[in-house]
Amino acid sequence: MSDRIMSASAALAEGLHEEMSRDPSIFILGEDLTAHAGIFGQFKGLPEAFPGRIIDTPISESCIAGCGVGAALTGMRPIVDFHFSDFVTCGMDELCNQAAKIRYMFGGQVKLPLVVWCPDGAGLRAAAQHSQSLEAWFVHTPGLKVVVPSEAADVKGLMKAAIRDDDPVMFFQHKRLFRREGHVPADPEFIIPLGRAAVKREGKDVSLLTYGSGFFLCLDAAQELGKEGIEAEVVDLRTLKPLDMDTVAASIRKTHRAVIVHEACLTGGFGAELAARIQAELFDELDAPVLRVAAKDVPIPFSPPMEDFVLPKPADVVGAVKAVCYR
Amino acid sequence: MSDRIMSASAALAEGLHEEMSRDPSIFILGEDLTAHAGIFGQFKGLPEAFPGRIIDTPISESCIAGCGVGAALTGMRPIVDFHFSDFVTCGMDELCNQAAKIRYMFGGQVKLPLVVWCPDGAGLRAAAQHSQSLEAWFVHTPGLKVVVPSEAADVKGLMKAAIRDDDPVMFFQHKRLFRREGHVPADPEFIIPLGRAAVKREGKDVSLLTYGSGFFLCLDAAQELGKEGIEAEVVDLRTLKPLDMDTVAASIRKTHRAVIVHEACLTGGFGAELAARIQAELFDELDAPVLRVAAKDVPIPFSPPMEDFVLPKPADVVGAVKAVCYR
Amino acid sequence: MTADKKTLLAMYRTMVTVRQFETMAGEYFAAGQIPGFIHLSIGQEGSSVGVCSCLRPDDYVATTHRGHGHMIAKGADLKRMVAELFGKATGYCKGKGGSMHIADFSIGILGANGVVAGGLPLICGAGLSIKLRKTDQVAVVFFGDGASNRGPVHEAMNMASIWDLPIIFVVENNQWASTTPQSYACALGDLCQRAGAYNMPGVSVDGNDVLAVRQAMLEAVARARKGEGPTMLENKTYRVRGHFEGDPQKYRDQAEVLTWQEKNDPVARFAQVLVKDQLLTQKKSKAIWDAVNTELDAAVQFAKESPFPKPEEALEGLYANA
Amino acid sequence: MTADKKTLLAMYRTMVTVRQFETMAGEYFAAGQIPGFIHLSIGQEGSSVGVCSCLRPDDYVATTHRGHGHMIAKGADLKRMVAELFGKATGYCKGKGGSMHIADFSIGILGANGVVAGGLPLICGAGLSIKLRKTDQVAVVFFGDGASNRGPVHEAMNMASIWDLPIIFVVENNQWASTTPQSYACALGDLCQRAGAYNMPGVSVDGNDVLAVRQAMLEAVARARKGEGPTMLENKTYRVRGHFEGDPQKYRDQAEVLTWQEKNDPVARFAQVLVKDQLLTQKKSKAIWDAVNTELDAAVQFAKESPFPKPEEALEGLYANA
Ligand SMILES: Cc1ncc(C[n+]2csc(CCOP(=O)(O)OP(=O)(O)O)c2C)c(N)n1
Ligand SMILES: Cc1ncc(C[n+]2csc(CCOP(=O)(O)OP(=O)(O)O)c2C)c(N)n1
Ligand SMILES: [Mg+2]
Ligand SMILES: [Mg+2]
Repeated sequence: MSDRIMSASAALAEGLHEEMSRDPSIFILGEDLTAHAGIFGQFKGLPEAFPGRIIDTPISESCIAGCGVGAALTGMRPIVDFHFSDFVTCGMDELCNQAAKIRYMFGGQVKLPLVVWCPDGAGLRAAAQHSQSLEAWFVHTPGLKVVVPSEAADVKGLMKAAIRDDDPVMFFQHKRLFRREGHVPADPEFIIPLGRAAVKREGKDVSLLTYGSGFFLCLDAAQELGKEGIEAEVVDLRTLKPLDMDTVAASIRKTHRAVIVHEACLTGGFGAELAARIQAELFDELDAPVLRVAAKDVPIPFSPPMEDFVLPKPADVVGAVKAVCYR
Repeated sequence: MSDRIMSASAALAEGLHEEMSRDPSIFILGEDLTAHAGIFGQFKGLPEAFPGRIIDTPISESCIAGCGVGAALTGMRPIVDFHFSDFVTCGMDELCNQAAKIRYMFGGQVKLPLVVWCPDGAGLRAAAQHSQSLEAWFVHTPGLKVVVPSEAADVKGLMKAAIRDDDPVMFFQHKRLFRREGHVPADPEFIIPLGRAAVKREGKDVSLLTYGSGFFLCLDAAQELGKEGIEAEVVDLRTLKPLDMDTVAASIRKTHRAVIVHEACLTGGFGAELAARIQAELFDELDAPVLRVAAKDVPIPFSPPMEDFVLPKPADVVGAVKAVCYR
Repeated sequence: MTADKKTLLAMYRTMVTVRQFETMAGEYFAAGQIPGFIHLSIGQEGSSVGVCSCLRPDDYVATTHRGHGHMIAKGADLKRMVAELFGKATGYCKGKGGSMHIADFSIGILGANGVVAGGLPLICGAGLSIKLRKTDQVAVVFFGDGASNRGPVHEAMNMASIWDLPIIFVVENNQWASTTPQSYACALGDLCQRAGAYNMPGVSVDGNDVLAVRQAMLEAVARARKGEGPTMLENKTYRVRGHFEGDPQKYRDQAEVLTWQEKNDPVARFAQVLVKDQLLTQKKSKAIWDAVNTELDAAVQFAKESPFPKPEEALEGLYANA
Repeated sequence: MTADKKTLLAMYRTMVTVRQFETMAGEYFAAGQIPGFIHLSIGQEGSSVGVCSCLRPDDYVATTHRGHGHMIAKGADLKRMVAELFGKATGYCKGKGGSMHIADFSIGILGANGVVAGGLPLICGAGLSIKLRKTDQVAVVFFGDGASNRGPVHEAMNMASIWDLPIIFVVENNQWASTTPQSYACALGDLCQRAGAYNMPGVSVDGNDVLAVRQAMLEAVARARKGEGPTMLENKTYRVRGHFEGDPQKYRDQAEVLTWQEKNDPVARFAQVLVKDQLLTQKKSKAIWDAVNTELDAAVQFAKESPFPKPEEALEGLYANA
């Protein structure tokens, strides 16, 4: 079947539409979903197609997350919409002390098929409380899976996999990428299994390890570097937990150099975990230290010049690559 | 002035007593504080000494944390007791979206002198929801400082520094270490500035970088290793943010090998950040990869044989040291 | 009378079972054979049994850190409960949970919870699930007077009310939240007044009168099954034991405890009613206590003889799709 | 009348200022000169001005994402506000906050908040601080009908009530929470009924009648200053603009909006009262509007001429003790 070009937002809606048609136990719960098909229009067509299965809630993040947990424990496959990823702070107990631990604490008696959809990321001048990328908190929480797609096809393929997965999955999708278009396979069984990274650009000189919005920074940087004769390989991790370390290792065995790129702030971000594993598991393969490119360690400021300064840019990736290549 | 031997719990109470006597704007807020001087007896003597300044609250973690924020913004220096560090999940918004961001978001108009005291750690057979070590979440939150003392003297010296600091400080103290005794200087002005690590055991062969309960694992391991002729240097980080990278670097320049030890689970823990920085900043100094010793990536199980299996042990540290030394 | 003889005697036997289970747990904890810490519900059997006597096996219950009684009243297996308390591989959770984390999803017990009020958001999900699946199940959540002041309670009661979810919010007001008196933590006399904030019916009953609890619960369950929405039920009772076993209890006068124990014991009170109505005799009563003790001894024996989990089992069961 | 002529005219001028500030903000946002997104309080001036007219400069106010009016009514500087909306270095927060994060601690404004209901736990801290410092300040928190269903509201109102904190909880029920009608999200007609759950006085008033708001607020403030505890005040009003500028508003009938705009405009209503009582004439009114517009023009001019912050300034001001 031939690909179609569609936006990440449309790819999400299509994936959800296919899954909800297939399985009546799937429903979506969150604030302000029906009026405009989600506050970003991300659920376009779903309220009409699935009346009663796209459910508006009061502003009650703890209970929204808790409803997801309780419904998942009693035969449903809920998807909860967190409105802005920044507000996971308001349902943190339900996510990290309940959803993440219930199956394990109770000796594996139950499965908890829950998808927590979190629109995240900066660049919209939305300031400190509406711009965060918080995936690292959940990577550090055993019991949760963490998915951060970049391209439209990944959004669709990973959402379908997340929905079919029997464990709680944190699904982070960047707000600034909703309108970004890409090729999406038409095959309704097109699924990207959790835990599989993709080498999206081949290169022999350096491995750019990234996910989410960082992927596009890496593509631009790779272009730039190409002009200067540096061939960067771009690995889109797609799933942070489970992590596809094999693909990462294969790339580094080829390039012997790695730069990790993400939008979350540097200190304690996912790049730390990945860099730590790479140097531990591939020490003798490395010709240079693993460098990280990430947002600076401050809340996201409102004013454009400052927000742009805080966020990672392709030039930062280029700089890091040169630092690891010219030694 | 000569040292006294006292428990970590007594050291905490003494530090608080001194600061509260010095500064009337300091008060302690939390659940079940007055009846038994805190549920671990950690505030022994304070309810009697400072009537009205040790305040019992309803079970309302969001509001307890929020009260700390609001009081800190209006001239007080609150200390909030989180009862068990596991329940930071219930005040996560007040800690990470409010306390951490307010000063910055508002252009530096105010200071927010708040200490959040969190008794953490496992080993008490308290199971998944009463045993966590969650410091890494806050290290990844710009605007918060993070302190994790190990010995009694550190508890006192760092608590006094945290109280005098004008920024929000997350203070994690291990439940299993309350009764552990150590030397504590009598000098009422004994303070350990935030951001200063301590080399607590000199060694030339390997650097053990640790904090909190991990420190004692490292001491035991260093003993063991000593018998086999391996001299381990033990660096107690004490403060994770700000981090004393100079002391870490100095030690590694001497030993060229490092093992990081903490009780929090491995993936995404603070050890990841530290390992990532070490290999990036000291690449050419390293004769071996930086290894991490931490709890296994599962919630803390209840049954003793399983809990013991999940937590890091001195033998694990010894094993990691041998892995980095014998290459 | 809200039930036939058989039901009433079964309820009595269950109350005795809860009482003896908790007594046993206290003893083995004191003897160092139960790790961690445990919270007992002695003196609150009227609530657990009165409430659960109105439920079907397919109804849901979410309970608390003080949940042994709720579990037993909902029909949990004593052997697997004791084994879990002992941390044995044969326990409900294979030793991973312990006292604060027992569940039996096969009979609708969605689990105890170490997080106070943790069950409320979760029960809303169960209620919503019932509504979406269009069954006539009901979902019950137990929580304490202390828990009632946590934010998630507000969110859950509001959501249940706007959607008419088949939920009964059972607050067990045992006067104490750890060291904190209910009267300090909340300005209301009757916690059922909180129901008004959600336009939800709220009832307060003598929680140590198992039949009063059952009566109120029957009405709430009937409403819920008919799709008429949630109810808040306050069972006024008293926590006779310390907050946890080993609690020094400096915060209260033991005389207060004794009065409740001696003058207002829900098990004794129910026995008197049954005797008065000639449904029970001293002899029959003793037979019940003996039978319960025998059953418990067997459960303890089972737990003692059961193996501890292997250390490596700690790595099992985290993910369903590993 | 609850105030002398001077006060009343000052209130009217403030209402006009809020109205014109919001109108200006909407225009510059539409023109692409204000980054991010903004939430306007047009039609809610009766609440912001009625409430803040009862406060002293040393009283505290915590506001919301829709906080421009509250800030202005509490005495914020227009120049620095506009500059902040424009993201300029001369703004209240040096461009770090924007519309959703403005504060002026020098006049007790503890800040707008991007987290719905985020102000309530914080205001409890301010109230507790007042009580510990033994001053006669009061603390006010504004929140919306949507916010009222969040858990922290419950925790904060309960804590304020058991400690008799000098707090006024002002819920601005403007009928809508983003796309969600208040009647859907909560089963109560009057949100002030929530006060009963905390044994706290609760009053609902016509929020578009600035004098009714002021009257109710004066009583609440008097109680608070005397140490008699918190009050909940519900100002019934209406959100005339979309939730945010640019909101397609498919969820509501514009006729509903028009009725409110035309038949129930708080500024126009107050003008009529003042005219009727011969405190205001058409001429005087026009003079006020002109003066306000001139002041606003100057503020906009100031903002336009102000520089953007230097990119590196993003790294400043995170820690007080770096
Ligand atoms: C969110 C949270 N805060 C605090 C605690 C610690 N804690 C455990 S039980 C308890 C008291 C609970 O009182 P109540 O709800 O009345 O239940 P009871 O113990 O009386 O049955 C507290 C404070 C917790 N487990 N979870
Ligand atoms: C905790 C949280 N959840 C959701 C949001 C997104 N949000 C911003 S404003 C709003 C509606 C608020 O409605 P209301 O409280 O009535 O205030 P109003 O906008 O009507 O002034 C929502 C859902 C948020 N900012 N914070
Ligand atoms: Mg209680
Ligand atoms: Mg509203």
